[in-house]
Amino acid sequence: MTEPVRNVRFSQAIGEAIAGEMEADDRVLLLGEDVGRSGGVFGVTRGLQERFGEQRVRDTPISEMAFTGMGVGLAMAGYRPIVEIMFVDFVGVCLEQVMNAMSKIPYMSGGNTRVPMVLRTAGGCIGSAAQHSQCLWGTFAHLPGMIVVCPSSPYDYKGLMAAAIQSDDPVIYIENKRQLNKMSNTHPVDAVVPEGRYTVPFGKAKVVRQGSDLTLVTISASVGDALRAARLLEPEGVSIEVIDLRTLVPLDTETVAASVAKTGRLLVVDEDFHSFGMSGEVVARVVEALGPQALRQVARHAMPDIPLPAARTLEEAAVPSEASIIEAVRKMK
Amino acid sequence: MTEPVRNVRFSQAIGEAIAGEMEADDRVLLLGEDVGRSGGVFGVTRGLQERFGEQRVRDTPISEMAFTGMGVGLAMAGYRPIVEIMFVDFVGVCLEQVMNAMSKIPYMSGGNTRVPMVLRTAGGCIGSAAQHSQCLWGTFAHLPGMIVVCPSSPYDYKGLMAAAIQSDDPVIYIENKRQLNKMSNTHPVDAVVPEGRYTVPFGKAKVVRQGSDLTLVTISASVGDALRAARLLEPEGVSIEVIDLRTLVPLDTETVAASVAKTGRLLVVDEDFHSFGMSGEVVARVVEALGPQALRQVARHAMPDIPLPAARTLEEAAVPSEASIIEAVRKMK
Amino acid sequence: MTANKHALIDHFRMMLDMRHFEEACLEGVPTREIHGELHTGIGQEAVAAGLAPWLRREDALVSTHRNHLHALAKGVDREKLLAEIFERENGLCGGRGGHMHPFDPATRFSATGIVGSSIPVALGFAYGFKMEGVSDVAVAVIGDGATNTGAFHECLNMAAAWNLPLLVIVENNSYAISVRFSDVSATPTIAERAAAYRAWGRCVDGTDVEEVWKACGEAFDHVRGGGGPALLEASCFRFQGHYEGDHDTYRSRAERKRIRAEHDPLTLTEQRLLDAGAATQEELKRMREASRSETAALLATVRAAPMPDASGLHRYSFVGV
Amino acid sequence: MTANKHALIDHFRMMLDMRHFEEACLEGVPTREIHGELHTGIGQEAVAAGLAPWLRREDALVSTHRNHLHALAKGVDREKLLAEIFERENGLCGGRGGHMHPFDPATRFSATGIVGSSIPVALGFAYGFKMEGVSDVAVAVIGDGATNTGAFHECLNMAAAWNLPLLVIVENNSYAISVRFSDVSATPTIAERAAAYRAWGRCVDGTDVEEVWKACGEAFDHVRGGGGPALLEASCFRFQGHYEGDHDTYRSRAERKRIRAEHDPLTLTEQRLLDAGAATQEELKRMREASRSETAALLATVRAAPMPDASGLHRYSFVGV
Ligand SMILES: Cc1ncc(C[n+]2csc(CCOP(=O)(O)OP(=O)(O)O)c2C)c(N)n1
Ligand SMILES: Cc1ncc(C[n+]2csc(CCOP(=O)(O)OP(=O)(O)O)c2C)c(N)n1
Ligand SMILES: [Mg+2]
Ligand SMILES: [Mg+2]
Repeated sequence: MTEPVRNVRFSQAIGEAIAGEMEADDRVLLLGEDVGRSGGVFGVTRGLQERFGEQRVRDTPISEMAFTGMGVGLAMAGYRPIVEIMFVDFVGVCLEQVMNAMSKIPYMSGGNTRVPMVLRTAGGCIGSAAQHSQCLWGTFAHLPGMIVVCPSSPYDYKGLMAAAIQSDDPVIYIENKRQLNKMSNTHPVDAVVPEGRYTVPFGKAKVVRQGSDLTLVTISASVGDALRAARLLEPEGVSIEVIDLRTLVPLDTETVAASVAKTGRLLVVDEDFHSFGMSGEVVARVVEALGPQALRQVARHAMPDIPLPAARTLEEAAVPSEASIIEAVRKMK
Repeated sequence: MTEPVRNVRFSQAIGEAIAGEMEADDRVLLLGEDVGRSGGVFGVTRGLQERFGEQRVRDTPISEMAFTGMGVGLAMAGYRPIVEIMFVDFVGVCLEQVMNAMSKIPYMSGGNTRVPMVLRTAGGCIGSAAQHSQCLWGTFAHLPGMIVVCPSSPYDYKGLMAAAIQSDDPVIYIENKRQLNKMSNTHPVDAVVPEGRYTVPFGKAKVVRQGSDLTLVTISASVGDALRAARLLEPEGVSIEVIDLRTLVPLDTETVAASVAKTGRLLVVDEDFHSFGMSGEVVARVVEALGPQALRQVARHAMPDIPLPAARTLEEAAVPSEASIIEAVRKMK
Repeated sequence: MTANKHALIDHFRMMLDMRHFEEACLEGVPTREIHGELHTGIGQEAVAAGLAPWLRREDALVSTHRNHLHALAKGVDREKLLAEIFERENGLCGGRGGHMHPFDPATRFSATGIVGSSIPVALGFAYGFKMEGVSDVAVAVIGDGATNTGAFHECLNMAAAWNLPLLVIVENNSYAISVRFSDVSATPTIAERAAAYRAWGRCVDGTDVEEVWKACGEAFDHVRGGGGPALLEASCFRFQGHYEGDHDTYRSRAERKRIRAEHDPLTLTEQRLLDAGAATQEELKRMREASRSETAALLATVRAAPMPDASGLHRYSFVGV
Repeated sequence: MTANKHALIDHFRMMLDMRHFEEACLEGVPTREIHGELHTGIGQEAVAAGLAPWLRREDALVSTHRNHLHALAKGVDREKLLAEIFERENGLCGGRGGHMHPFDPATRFSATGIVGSSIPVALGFAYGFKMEGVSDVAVAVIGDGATNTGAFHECLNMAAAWNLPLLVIVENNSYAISVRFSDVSATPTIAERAAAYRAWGRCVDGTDVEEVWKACGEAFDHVRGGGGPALLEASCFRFQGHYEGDHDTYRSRAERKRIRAEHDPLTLTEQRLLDAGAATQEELKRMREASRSETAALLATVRAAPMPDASGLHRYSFVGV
């Protein structure tokens, strides 16, 4: 008896994880703008308020500092809050509670206070220009004390969310807006979302495609783009190994280094800003792990260091895509 | 006739730059907590309110979001505001205006609106634990659109502040608390602060010590530590070239790469958090510029990825210092 | 009962132009000429139109994600504005800003897509005006949702403490996306919060353009006269979803229907003009037609303009380095 | 006129212990046992002491950079607290938190060094209490400076909108470091801002421990009784600089002298006890001595404890990975 293959939206995969954990543990609750009555601007939390009540699925005012801190207080009080910041771009109004409370209290308290809180937010570019298109996972990964999760496959979207909710450590979970409304079967790998509860562990990168010539490391929606690009490049005689980091903190240097040890060439693709972020860190980790002499070539392909322009023509020139990844690989040959 | 050598506090060097620019340009004004009547918690702005009046040197309430945004509005209105966020750790309450307004408006406006604003703040560790010891220059450098200045020498403290105020681009200027109360002659190089007005250009790293075996790249107060460490290591037969980056954005990859091309070995020292920040970026830039094969060894020595602990014993084990830099170099031999 | 028939006709014309402008924007959505979210002010025209006559060129206005009507009220060039919204190279910001981020130094108009963030920027203009001793006013237009942000409090406190010429106009359409103001707010009105800053505050029916015009007059008198900040709450109704594409499931069909039937400021004004004998059906119809065809011509012009070329991606970044 | 002499003696004892505790902290500064900034509550004891009797173990209290007295009021273990302040391994948080960041889950006490940031965390506790249907109260203690932060507004609005058991106690010592409240605030009092949230609000003389005690009683009655949030403003005086080492040039010598002479809650309470015949000079002296020597013993114990070993630097980071 094989389970029939379900085709669900990415948004639904997340919603199922949240529902499953809320069902299993009544300390789990959800706070955020539009998460309740409307079920979220991407429909992620649809139906949850009817099912779990207004107290556990709370529509908030546009008071991110207050409700993010409320999450911290609830976590300290023994709850497992999931706080939604609609778009990651808005975190500038409440970063304080993220960077100085949520992420630091576990350590500052000498381990006597845990903060089992999930900050859910959406990154990625869907045409809404500079203030609504950022990824910023590099920003969170630079600030110590939080797990930074950026899922790519439908399977992981659900499993990593479940893991985030079960985690006793604070977690930032960054969804990609480019994916949320898509169907799971549009993703090249791990497109099946089991109905039951399961988790995906943090800190284990996944080799989503085997290859021998080049190691392409990426995260979030770019994993799909990279896989498609790799397939299209195959006829040109380039065999690309694609690695999905899944979490930036912890960062699975081991898996990446092992691959680069084999291929000798590293390309990091990142939808987040180019400089002082993920791409530099991955390069540095690999160089440290293997020694520079073990590498033949290193390149980065990321969002340029400019505010994202509104015009589609410019946006397409800026955001890493299947086509631009192909170009980036070709440049390395 | 030689100018007699003045010995002033670092704080005074900054104050002189501000006073000089305020004198020269009445569009320059200063906003922040305690900048006026008390002259700043480190005395940087002492005497300025008496000299330039309450309107141009304004003590604010603890409303960072409002007065940072006020800086943006003033800049748009043709002023050249200097906004002080007392400690960089507090930026989480107002990052929004920094990341989505100050830094993005020049580009978003298609160049029709410039934001000649300086955000002054203090980083670095003086024993006040996790919420008062961060550097975070990596955080700002990751967000596009702002010049990121972290001076090290007394000469640069003054000259880079003057350049920041004169800049038509938005600037983050991060002072180091470890230095502010010190006398200029405690710094190993460029300790003389001329009385008149002068500027130091952005994006030009400085080779503050010549050497042949190892390129040590760093910024801010760690430049002094690195120079002292390099001198102490000389007898062991290691010749260290020390580079002060001065600004993270723009980053002077050229100067660094030229040095590493010569020495073959790169050590990045950073008082900011280790991961996803300056140290990774510098490594990646050099590897990209020279090709990995041009390097024999690469290492990073930075603040570990943990909230800074309160206890002195732990703090000393965490913060890069002269002693720990010596150790880091020895490990590379 | 109309104090000034000519004024009311002018208001009406402006509202018509505003409505048609927004409808022109709607046309850019299915074609993906506007390829991100689009927020229109359809239904809320009376607020912007009642405000417009009081605005001087030197005044500053900082608006929100729902900013087109405020831009028009401030006198931003219609073609450049529409071109920006349509992501064109000849737009106000060369297509870099887009519909949420129009900047026009000539009219001192700007906006932001982050809720609450317009107020601090307006405060900066207000501080400058006060320093200069001029009688210009800095206006922040915000939605009801923005009154629950911390920035609202910080700015009103500072403006009042220092007696700055800041006018905060709240378009209270009862919703922040799907969240009802009444479900997440401590007070039934927003204007009553002015007392916490000893500031001027009042409510007005934001669907009645003459009432808005009068209330704005009072508010400007207060602020221009050096009385310190003012908080004007205009209740109104958003006809469209929060953005184009919003399923708007949080409002019932009936509610949405009722809103359009009973609270359309254009219909209400037409009726008043007819009642006062200030215009005939025929004249009104001609005004509608004229406004519509002008806007159609504008749209055609904008559509003929080129998109930014990819080679210009890095232009407008730093000037000094 | 004292309602209850025994209560007043208890208050006095608590204030004495608080004063001596803070004085013990002062001893750690020149020795660099406390090697960062230190903020003490010397002069402000009556607020914490008047609050203490109303706090139940289940209540939560979130405090600020100036938190020691609130910790004592909440019943945090004195030795563990002092050890934490002295950066010792056996401190409340193993010396990781230090004086600005004590966390004690046993008494539901915590603090933060970021101004305004205590209120949202307290709001979280309040939300939990409301969900559970218990009568516990979440208390946020803040300074006057924190009432101008955005977090203050956001939290009071939410607490009132949802009728949460949040009590905000403001220690109004007229200064945020060097900045006078009156120079940067729209209203002369803070309590009057409660009206903007339709919340309970009042002022009290925070140097009079009995008045504070009474006012706290009213506030707790209101909040525990399900009446929603309350805002209690206690005016008081900070004797020391903002932190040890602060040159305190923003207050004149005369002002500082007058404060200590006229507004010391300990002296005021002593006088009242004497006037009421509740204690003799001799008895008061004995109380002082007893408290002082107990604290000295405590300090000695704490000083004998070891500092954290450098090998433990990474301990207490992530648990799950
Ligand atoms: C700080 C912040 N939080 C959330 C959002 C997402 N968002 C955009 S508009 C909006 C609702 C705004 O409501 P209101 O202020 O009433 O304006 P309206 O849309 O009704 O005109 C929200 C939540 C944002 N842009 N910024
Ligand atoms: C957001 C933020 N801004 C600034 C500071 C620096 N700071 C620490 S305490 C303080 C003054 C606080 O004043 P108040 O709230 O009245 O408390 P008091 O010190 O008088 O007890 C300031 C400005 C900070 N810690 N956090
Ligand atoms: Mg609204
Ligand atoms: Mg105070």
